[in-house]
Parts: sequence; structure tokens; C-alpha cells
Amino acid sequence: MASGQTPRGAAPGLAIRDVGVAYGGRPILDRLDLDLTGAETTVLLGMSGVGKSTLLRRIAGLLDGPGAILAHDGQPLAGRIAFMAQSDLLLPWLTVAGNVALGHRLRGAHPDPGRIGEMLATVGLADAAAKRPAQLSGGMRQRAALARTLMEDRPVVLMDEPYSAVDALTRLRLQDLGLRLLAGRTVVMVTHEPFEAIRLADRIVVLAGAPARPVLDIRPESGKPRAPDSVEAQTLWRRIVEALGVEQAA
Amino acid sequence: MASGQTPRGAAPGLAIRDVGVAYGGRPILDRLDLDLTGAETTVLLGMSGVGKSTLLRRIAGLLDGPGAILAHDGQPLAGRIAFMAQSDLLLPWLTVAGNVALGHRLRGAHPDPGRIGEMLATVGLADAAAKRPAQLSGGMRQRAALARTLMEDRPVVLMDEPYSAVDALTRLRLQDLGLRLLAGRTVVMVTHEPFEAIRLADRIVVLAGAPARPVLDIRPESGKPRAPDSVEAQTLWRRIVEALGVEQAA
Amino acid sequence: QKMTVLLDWFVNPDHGPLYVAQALGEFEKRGLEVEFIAPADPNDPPKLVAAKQAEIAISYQPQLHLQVDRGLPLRRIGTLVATPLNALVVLADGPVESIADLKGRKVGFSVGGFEDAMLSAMLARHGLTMDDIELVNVNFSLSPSLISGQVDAVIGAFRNFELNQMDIVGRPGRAFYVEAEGVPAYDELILVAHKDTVDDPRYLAFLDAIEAAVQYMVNEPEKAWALFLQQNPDLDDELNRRAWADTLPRFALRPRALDRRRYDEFAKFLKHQGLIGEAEPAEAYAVELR
Amino acid sequence: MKPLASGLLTLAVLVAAWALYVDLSGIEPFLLPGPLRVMETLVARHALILEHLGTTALEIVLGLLLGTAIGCASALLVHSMPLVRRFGLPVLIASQALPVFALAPLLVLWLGYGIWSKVAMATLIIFFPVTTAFLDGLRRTDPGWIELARTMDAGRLALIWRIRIPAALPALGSGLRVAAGVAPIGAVVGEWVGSSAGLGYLMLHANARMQIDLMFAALFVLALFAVLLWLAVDRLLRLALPWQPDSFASDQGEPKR
Amino acid sequence: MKPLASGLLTLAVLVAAWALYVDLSGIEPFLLPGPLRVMETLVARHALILEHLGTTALEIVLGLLLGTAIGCASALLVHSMPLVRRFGLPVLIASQALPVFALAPLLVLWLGYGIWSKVAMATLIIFFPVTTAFLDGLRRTDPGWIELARTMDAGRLALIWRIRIPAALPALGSGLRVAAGVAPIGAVVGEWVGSSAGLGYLMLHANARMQIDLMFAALFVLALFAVLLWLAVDRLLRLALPWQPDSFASDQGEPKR
Ligand SMILES: Nc1ncnc2c1ncn2[C@@H]1O[C@H](COP(=O)(O)OP(=O)(O)OP(=O)(O)O)[C@@H](O)[C@H]1O
Ligand SMILES: Nc1ncnc2c1ncn2[C@@H]1O[C@H](COP(=O)(O)OP(=O)(O)OP(=O)(O)O)[C@@H](O)[C@H]1O
Ligand SMILES: [Mg+2]
Ligand SMILES: [Mg+2]
Repeated sequence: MASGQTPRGAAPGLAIRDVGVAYGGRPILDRLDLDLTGAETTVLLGMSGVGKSTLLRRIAGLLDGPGAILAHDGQPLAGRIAFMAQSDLLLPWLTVAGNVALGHRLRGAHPDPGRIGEMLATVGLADAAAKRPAQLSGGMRQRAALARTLMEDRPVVLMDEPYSAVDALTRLRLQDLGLRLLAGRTVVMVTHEPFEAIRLADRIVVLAGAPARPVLDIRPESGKPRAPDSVEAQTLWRRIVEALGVEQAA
Repeated sequence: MASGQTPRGAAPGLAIRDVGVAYGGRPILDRLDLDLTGAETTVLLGMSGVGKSTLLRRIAGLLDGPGAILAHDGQPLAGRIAFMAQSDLLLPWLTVAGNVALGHRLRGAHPDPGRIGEMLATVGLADAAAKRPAQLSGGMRQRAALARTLMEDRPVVLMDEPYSAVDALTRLRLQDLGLRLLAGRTVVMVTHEPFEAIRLADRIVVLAGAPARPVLDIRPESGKPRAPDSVEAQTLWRRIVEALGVEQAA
Repeated sequence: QKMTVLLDWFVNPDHGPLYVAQALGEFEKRGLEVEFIAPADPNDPPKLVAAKQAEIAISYQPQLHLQVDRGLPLRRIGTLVATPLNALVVLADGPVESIADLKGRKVGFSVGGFEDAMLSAMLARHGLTMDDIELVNVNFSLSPSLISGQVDAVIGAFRNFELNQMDIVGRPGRAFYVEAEGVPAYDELILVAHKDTVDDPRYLAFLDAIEAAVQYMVNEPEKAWALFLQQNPDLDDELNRRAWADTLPRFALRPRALDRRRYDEFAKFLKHQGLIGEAEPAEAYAVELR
Repeated sequence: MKPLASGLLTLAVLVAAWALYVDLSGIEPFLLPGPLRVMETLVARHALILEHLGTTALEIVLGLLLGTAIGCASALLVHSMPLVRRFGLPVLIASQALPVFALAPLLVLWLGYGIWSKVAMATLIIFFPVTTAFLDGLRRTDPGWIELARTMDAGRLALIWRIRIPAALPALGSGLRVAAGVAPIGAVVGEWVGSSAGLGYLMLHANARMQIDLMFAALFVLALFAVLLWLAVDRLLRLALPWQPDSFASDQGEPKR
Repeated sequence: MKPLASGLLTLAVLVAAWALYVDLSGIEPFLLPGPLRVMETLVARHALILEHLGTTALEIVLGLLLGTAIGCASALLVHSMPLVRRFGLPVLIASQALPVFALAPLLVLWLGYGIWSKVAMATLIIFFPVTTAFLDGLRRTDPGWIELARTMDAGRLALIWRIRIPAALPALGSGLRVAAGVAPIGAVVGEWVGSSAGLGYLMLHANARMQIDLMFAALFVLALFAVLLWLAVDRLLRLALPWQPDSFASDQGEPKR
């Protein structure tokens, strides 16, 4: 999949219908409705603790609660989602290569070692393939988790702050990598960096309030990737930061 | 310490002398010399995996190796350093408040509950004081770790990517909090965000190569905090990103 | 023909005739191939014979009464030691000179199942009841508990062993023999088999071999001891030598012979003590092989 | 109500399986009596059995408490003092190899025939899983937490008390579950040291008298007690360690949420 | 060389402590003989003792292997099948309450007089800590990993095999350390079942015949074997779980680096 723009199976849109999640009686999400267009990258932003990760985990099918997550094509979503959690969740007993191969192994498949090597090389971990997670730096761990997610090659990809622990240059490089490898897939990505959203998003959604609601939902007009110094980018930036600050009443 | 600009004891400068760290024979740091002025904020940047965290841990006395870390005032450093690691290291059995009080408890002191509450409020976790770490979002965990570090009230403060997991607005707010609470202390902070460095640093050091060496070491002229849209900031940004890309030979 | 014989306990001079017969080739002569197995728990062998896991078990006459009473299909087919070995033992230099002196004292026992019955019979002769003494189960340390003063007397000690043991460590004991203190005489060690198999001709051959061995032992005590040691080299010590000498006169010279009255009387005794429900006639417990 | 009903059902099924085995195998009742006979004896002799259970239960509880205390203390000592580790650890391990018959005369000499010699034997059996598991937990503390504590100038004691011990509590819990499982047999073995009461004594006595039904009735009660004790300890441990993930909490193999 | 010397030193100190106690307390030699007498007996009877050690060592190894296998299997079954958990867990716990004298005739009936009835008894004692510790480990898997595996469409088996089991290995290791500690006594207890050889048999025999020197000589050998076995298992486990933090690895209480 080094060049792999076409995921196996077309990327479905997602219908988030009337979804709720509560922890100990406190609703984090409540009757949330959102339609995500297929093959688009939606970037989620919001204040820390607003419920972004909760929404992503709900979409991934990891949380119970009222409402439903449906694919627009009517097929079940199971087996079509790759999920990169906010913490790296690397397995300490596996090497980096073993961690990247995990999905295949879990499905009883034999991953192509060449492809693992390629994937590690693209995230800059070619030298670290045989290392254990404990021997990695924070950014290296995140990149290993990213490689594992991309290795999954799924039409729907959910990523929770995938580039937060790497330096600015590596971040740009990984963003480009994502643009290339995730093109044609339905991507939902959480980020805290407005310029990252501006650079990568087909659609930007800012959540605010408790329970969380979209307070900003825009599709930038120009094509991506977008440079941070255009007028459009500056305007988007201001609107995002403004929306982040909204304290919405339930 | 709500207003607390003056740490107990003057903030010493640090002399990093001939320091080396190697993992399994691979040198990450080698014969590194660096002098950090007292009461200044030095911001470290560098490619992921270059050795920033390693340097910070070496300064904190957590790694062995050749060379020495000395305080300019000739006094031992032990007991004068607060360290915020890259991973939050919250103790899962303690509540957020318990985690923030940890340093005092470990020293057999009784932390002032009022001060804990204040500190939690400043990082926006007033409501989460009684929660366990497992019930927090990623950004909330990071803020709890930050509160714990600030609670330590030490003249030397080492922070490894302290604001990486929070949204842009919260980040600004926390940076301002840091400026206020850490003024007059010797701060060494790792970040991946050049604008954060520009905004907060008295001195910016970019590490590169293997073993890592400073490839950029500058003191911005204007006073902090610096806005990201000044000409100086833009120049600094370009120099930092350029330095990040340097592949320095040993 | 193979046969498995379960001993009652670890190999010791009580088992002399078995090993001497083996050494003399008396089993072989009669076409038997006999294997001895020593258990860790003397309660197991009769059960295993009753479950047909072995042909013959060495057991004790009092136990046999209890076992038959509980419905175990067992019969005594031969006798190994024809007198009681059990005794009540106190320290020779201790304060207990007669059983009457036990009043208010501690008596140790190692659970065998009928110590209290014997004890209460012995006490009764001296006007005491079980309430006048304190019974303590000392399990693994019969003579140590007596020597170290933890108890004032022990019941269940074997006169051919424990007395010698105590003598050897310099704390000689005094024995009150159960059959002299009101307990009917009984056969200490007997051979039991499943009641449905008592006609097995191998048993007769087996007992013939034992008889031959006992005769040899009586005639040639020194040689017999050497043969026994040859098979059990680790028993070559002072204690076993003494025990051998003390046990020799007690082996049944006619192992097949059955004293019916002994069984009748002992059954009555146990019934009287409340340990068995019915005192059956001797035929219910023992057979005489012909 | 719900767990009680479910517990009774479980019991019923297991007893039925036992009855079935006895029936189908035709095993001799003096080797393994059927549940009906055992239950009859249990009912007929319940006063006797309960009285002996009281003694044994006391020994179990004392042994468990002492074993836990000694286990925790020895794990802490072995962990924190290299000298103790060197000389103490072999002693702890060797202590497990001591059979009751070798120890019995010594225990009686030191502690007499009262309850304490039995409790000592039970404790000896119970403390070892506690020590080993707790020691393992203490060894495995996340090095990051240790480092954090060191930057906070934690003293040796504070480090152990506030970091290593809480971090090792789940492992200790694991050891306590083993200890709760072996505590009943520990008490029974303790009663071999020499006793005149307790279920172990009762069983030994019944066995010698060929009262196999009574022995199994006592054994049934002991086993039931063992299961209840274990479940109680398990429940307590879950309550005591709320931050600990537990896939049984949902009563399903895999968490649904 | 270094660990050997240090081991011998430890042994010397412990034996010296034993000699000192015997000397100072003036304890009767038929209760606890001094090391000198025991060593004399050990030398004089070494052929006998070594022969019986051979039997016991075989039982220990077989019991440990079987106990580990059965312990792992039962933990997996109990963990993954709610039905087994309901009916099997109580059986496992109850099994620990069975005293050897109740079981011995049954084991002989089922397995004969050979080594297997003894191994079965030893296994019964050894498997429980393995089961409990492993089960605990399986219960405690980080829920994040489980979730990750679920998004990767892991089958039930793959989830257990590739996530839960490796994550539970440190806990299993803890159980194996307990098992290694109790394996020797397990084998000795096993020798109560239809016994005719082994150190347990030898000791019981010697004890019954007041050959206390011989009993303690055999006991000394057994204890030494137990310590060596434990240390070997501990070393193996450290090697097998390299990703596991271990504060003993540096042979210091607290890591210096
Ligand atoms: N325990 C360890 N064992 C072996 N190698 C290690 C260990 N810790 C770190 N390293 C290696 O040391 C190098 C520097 O790591 P360090 O954590 O200092 O990087 P960093 O600059 O902080 O990176 P990041 O920005 O990703 O956090 C990395 O290449 C890493 O693989
Ligand atoms: N297991 C849990 N139990 C209780 N509360 C929880 C739990 N997980 C999350 N929460 C709460 O739910 C809210 C939303 O959490 P979530 O992780 O979705 O935030 P987020 O938007 O991803 O924040 P961040 O940007 O900091 O990662 C938070 O207030 C948090 O305290
Ligand atoms: Mg989040
Ligand atoms: Mg780092």
C-alpha cells in the first residue's frame, strides 16, 4: 500500500444518530446527530475534556449507549474501521514490528514483512523495528501506533491526536503521509492544533459544551493541503479558536 | 503560591558538563556541555527521538553516565528540582487531588488542601479533584500532572512537553499560567511547537544529530510573551524549523 | 503368580516373617511372586484390599472389627503377631506408678480409632473414667511428647518399639500392658483378604511360606536377622536390632490357626465400648484356611 | 437473593455430578460414599460437625490473618533489605519444604498443644503465597513512578509506602486469593500437629474408625467453607482495589463496554 | 563463580545459625539434632538419600509440569467460559480443601500404586497457585488493549492468545514462583499415596522409627533442592519476560538508574 490510495471497499459515509454517552450519570454526549460524508476527512476540535475521544470511541463501537452509528451504504461497520487511540496502546512484549503487525496477527493473517518494513520506514522507524516500546521516545511510540493504524488499511479511519507528540517537521511529513495514504477513506481525526485541522480537513467540526454539540461545522473552500498563511487559513483559525471558547448550555 | 513569583531559594544556573548517555552502546548524548542561566526559561526542541527527554532525565538525576550536572551556586541540586515527565505518570490509585499532593506526601509533609484546590482550579480541574486518573481525558491527565509539578514549588523546573495534549485555547491559558508561576525559576522545557518556544523562551536550543548537539542556540531579543505574528517570531520560526532539519554528523 | 501385599506401615521388624520368607525363597518355591507395598497411612491397606486393589493387607484385629462393622468385605486369613503390642507407656522415673496415678493428667494418643476404648477399660479397673484425664492427640510425636513432658502418658505405643526408643535416648519408659489391664487379648497384626476371595489357593501357599519363615526365625534368629537386613539395609541400627529381639517371641507360630474365642470376646468388648453396632460371631471376621 | 439462588444452583449441579459419578462408576462406598449417604450423616451429626467447624474456622481466620501479616512483612523485608534477601529468602523457600511431621514435635515444644501450634502450622502454609506474590508486585513497580518519586525527594520509606506498596496491591490481592484457597487445608494440616478438635481431627478420627460417611460429611462442610471464604475474599479484594481493571466485574469474559 | 560463592556463604551462615540455636537452647537431639550430627548422617547415608531424592525430584518435576499445564488450562477455561467459571471455579477451590488421607485410596484406585498417584497429589497442590495467579492476570488486562483488539476484529481466541495471555504472563510468573516453592512439599505429600520411595517416604519412615538424624538429613537435602529449584525458576522467569520491570535485576532494592 506504499502508494495505496484505494482502500479495499469504498469508503462509506457515517450517520451518527441520536447518540448519547454518559459516565456515572453525567452525560458527555446527548442526542448527538452528525452525518459524515464518505471518503472525506473530518477534523474534530474542542476543549480538553469536552468529549472528542468519547465520540471517537463511540463511533469505533467501544462504548455503549443510546443511539446508533450507521454506514450510509447500509452495510455493518464492523471490520471496516481502524482506530488510533489517544494513548499509544503499544503492547510492551512485542517489538515495534510486532506491534505494527498486530492487526493481521489478531485476524490470523500473515502480514507481509516487506509491507511492515515499508510502513515503518514511512514513519521514520526503520531502525527501530526490533526495539521494544520501552526503548522508544514518546514521539517514536506515537509513530509506531500510527504505522499500526495505517497498516490496517481500512476504509474508515479514526485517529485521536495522531501527531501530537512529534516535532514540527516530522509532523508536516506525517501529515503529508496521511494525506497520501488516507486519500479516499472516511477519516475522523481529533486534533488540538487548528492549523493542522485547516491543513488537512475537508470538514472542520468544533465541539463545545456539556453535553458536547458541534458549535462550528465548516467546509473550507480551497483544496487541501492548505498553507497556514493564506487569508482563508487565518480566518478559519480565528473562527476555530472563537468556537473553542464557546461555553454552550445543554 | 497563587501569585507566587518567588520560589523558595534563588533559582540557580545549571552547568551541564561533559555529559554522556548511551543505551545499549548507542550514544544518545556524548560530551555535551551547556550552561543554563539561572531564573531563565530554556526551551529545548529537536526531532523526535533526538534525545530531549534523555537530556532532561539526565539533568533530573534519573540517568547515570559520564559527566556531571552542577548548580552554579555550588550547592547540591537534589531537592531543588521539579520534573514533569513526558508521560503523565499519574498514580491510578490516587484521586487527582491525591496525585497533586503526592510530592508533599512523599516528603512526609501535609499539603495545604486550599493550595491543592487552587492549583487544580488554575489548570481547570476544580471539578475533577475527586476523580481517579482512569476517569480523565488525555488533556485532563496532562493538566493534573502539570498541577502536580507546579505544586512542587521548586527553583528548578524541568518539563517534558507539558502542554502537548490540550486544545489551543487551554494551551495559551496554561502557558500564561506557567509564565506567571514559573517566573524567577530556572526552567527547562521541551516542546515540539516552535511558536510555543518563541512565546515562552528566554533562550531556545535546538538539538540535532546522533549524539545530539545544539545546532541552534538563540536568545530572542524582545521580552516574553511574544506574539506569533511579529517579524521576529516569523524569523525565529524559520530558523528553528531549519535547525530541526539539520542532520548533524557525530 | 503375582500377589500384592500391603503392609500396615513402614517396613519394620514386625514384618520379619514376610521378608525372611522372601529371602528364603519360600514364596518362589510355591509359585508366588509377592510384592510388598508400604503405605503412609495404616488405614488405607484394608480399604484397598476391600476394593480389590491388592490381595492381602496387614492390619490390626481391633481395626478389622470396626471395618467389618462398617460393611467392608474383609476377612482375616492369617495372623502375624499373636499378642497385643499396644501399651500405655509412662516415663520410668516419672510420677505415674500405677494407672490410678493418671487422675488429672494428660494422656497422648495417635489417632488409631480405638485408643479411647482401651483407655477407658484400663481406667475403669482403677476406678477412673475418661473424665478424670485429658486426652491429647499427639499424632506424629508419640514418644517425643512423653519424653519432653508435654504429656504424662501415651496410649498406642508399641511395646517392642517405643520402649526401646526411649531406652536408647536415655529416658526409659514403663509400660502398662493392655491385656493385663482389662482389655481382652487380641492379635495385633493380622493378614486380611477380600471375603469373596478367601478360597484363593494362593493364600494358603502364602501362609505356608510365612509359617516356614517363622519356624526358621525361631530356629535361626541370627541368620534370620541377617536375611531381614539384607533386604532392608537401612534398618541396621540399635533400635531395630532390639525390636527384632523383642518381637521374635510374639510371631504367630501357626499363622493359619484361628482362635475364635478371641474374636468373639473382642467383638463383645468393642460393642460394650460402643465402637461397633453388633458383636458378630468370629466367622464374620475371620476364616481358617484349610 | 440472586447470587444466593445461583450459588445454590451451582451446588445442586455439583452434588448431582457427584451422585452420578458414584452411581455410574459403582465405586465402593467406603472409598467414596454417595452424596445422599453423606447428607444423611451430615444432618444426623450436624451438631458434632459444626462444633469442630468452629475450631477449624477460628484456626483458618487466625492463620489467614497471621499469614497475611507475616507474608506482607517478609515480602517488604526481603524486597527492601539486600541482606535479608540474601539470607532470608532461602529460609522462606526452605520453610515450604518442611513437612508437618518433622515440624510437629518442635511446634508442640515451642507452643504447646493449644490452638497456637496449629495456627503456626497453618500460617506457615498460608504466608508463602502472600510473600511471593507481594514480593513480585513490589519488584515490578513501573520505573517511571519510582523516578518521579525520586525527583520528589521521597525517602526510602515513603517510596515504599506510597508508591511500591499501592502499586503492588493487585499482586498482593492475587496472593491473598491463593492464601484464601489454601487456608482451610492449612488449618487441617495444622491439626495433624496434634489436636483434639477441629474438622481435620474429626476427619482423621472418622477415617481411623472407618466412619467414611462422617469423614466425607466433614469434608463437604470444609469444602463449602473454603469456597465461601474464597468468594468473600475475592469480593473484598474487588471492593478494595476499585482502580483495578477486572473483566469479572461485568460477569462476562470480555467487557461489552 | 560469584553467585556460587555467595550461595555457599548464605548456606554457611544459615547452618551456623541452626548450630547456634541447638547449642544455646539445649534442645533435645531427638527433637532437633544439630547440623554436625545431621551432616554426619548425610555423609554416611548419602547413597540412600540420593536414591530417594531421585524419586522425589522426578515427582517434583512432573508435578510442576502437570500443575503448570493444568493451572494454565483451568485459568483459561474459567476466564473465558462463564459456565465453567460458575461450576468449575468452586470445584477448583474445593479441591484445595481435600486432605491427602481422604484422597489417597481414591488416587490409588484410579492410578495404581506407581508414581502417577503421587504425581497426581503433588499436581493437585501445585496447580492452584498457578490457576489463581494466571486467572488474576487474565482478569486484569488493560481495557485499552482489549478495545484496540476489538477494533481490529480480533476473534475470541486471538484476543486471548495474543493479548490477554501475554499481558498475564507476569502474573503467571508470580504463580509459578509460588508453585515452585510448594512443589517439593507437594511431592512429599504425594508420597503418602501408596508410597514406597521418595524423600517424603524416607522422612516419614525415619520419623516413625526415631531416626531423627536421618529425617533431618533428608529434610536438609529436600530444602536445599527446594531453594535451588525456586532460584532456577526465578531466573528462567526473568529471562522469559524481558519487558517486565524488575527491581531485583539490578540486585538492589531501588534502581540506581
Ligand atoms: N530505555 C531505553 N532503551 C534504549 N533506548 C532508549 C531508551 N530510552 C530512549 N532510548 C532511545 O534514545 C533516543 C532518545 O530518546 P528520547 O526519549 O530522549 O527522545 P526525545 O528527543 O525525547 O524524542 P521525542 O520527541 O519523541 O520524545 C531514542 O532514539 C530512543 O530510541
Ligand atoms: N472512564 C471514564 N469514567 C468517567 N468519566 C470519564 C471517563 N472517560 C472520560 N470521562 C469524562 O468524559 C469527559 C470527556 O472525555 P474525553 O476523553 O472524551 O475528552 P476529550 O475531548 O477527548 O479531551 P482531551 O482533549 O483532553 O483528550 C471528560 O470530562 C472525562 O472526565
Ligand atoms: Mg481525548
Ligand atoms: Mg521525549
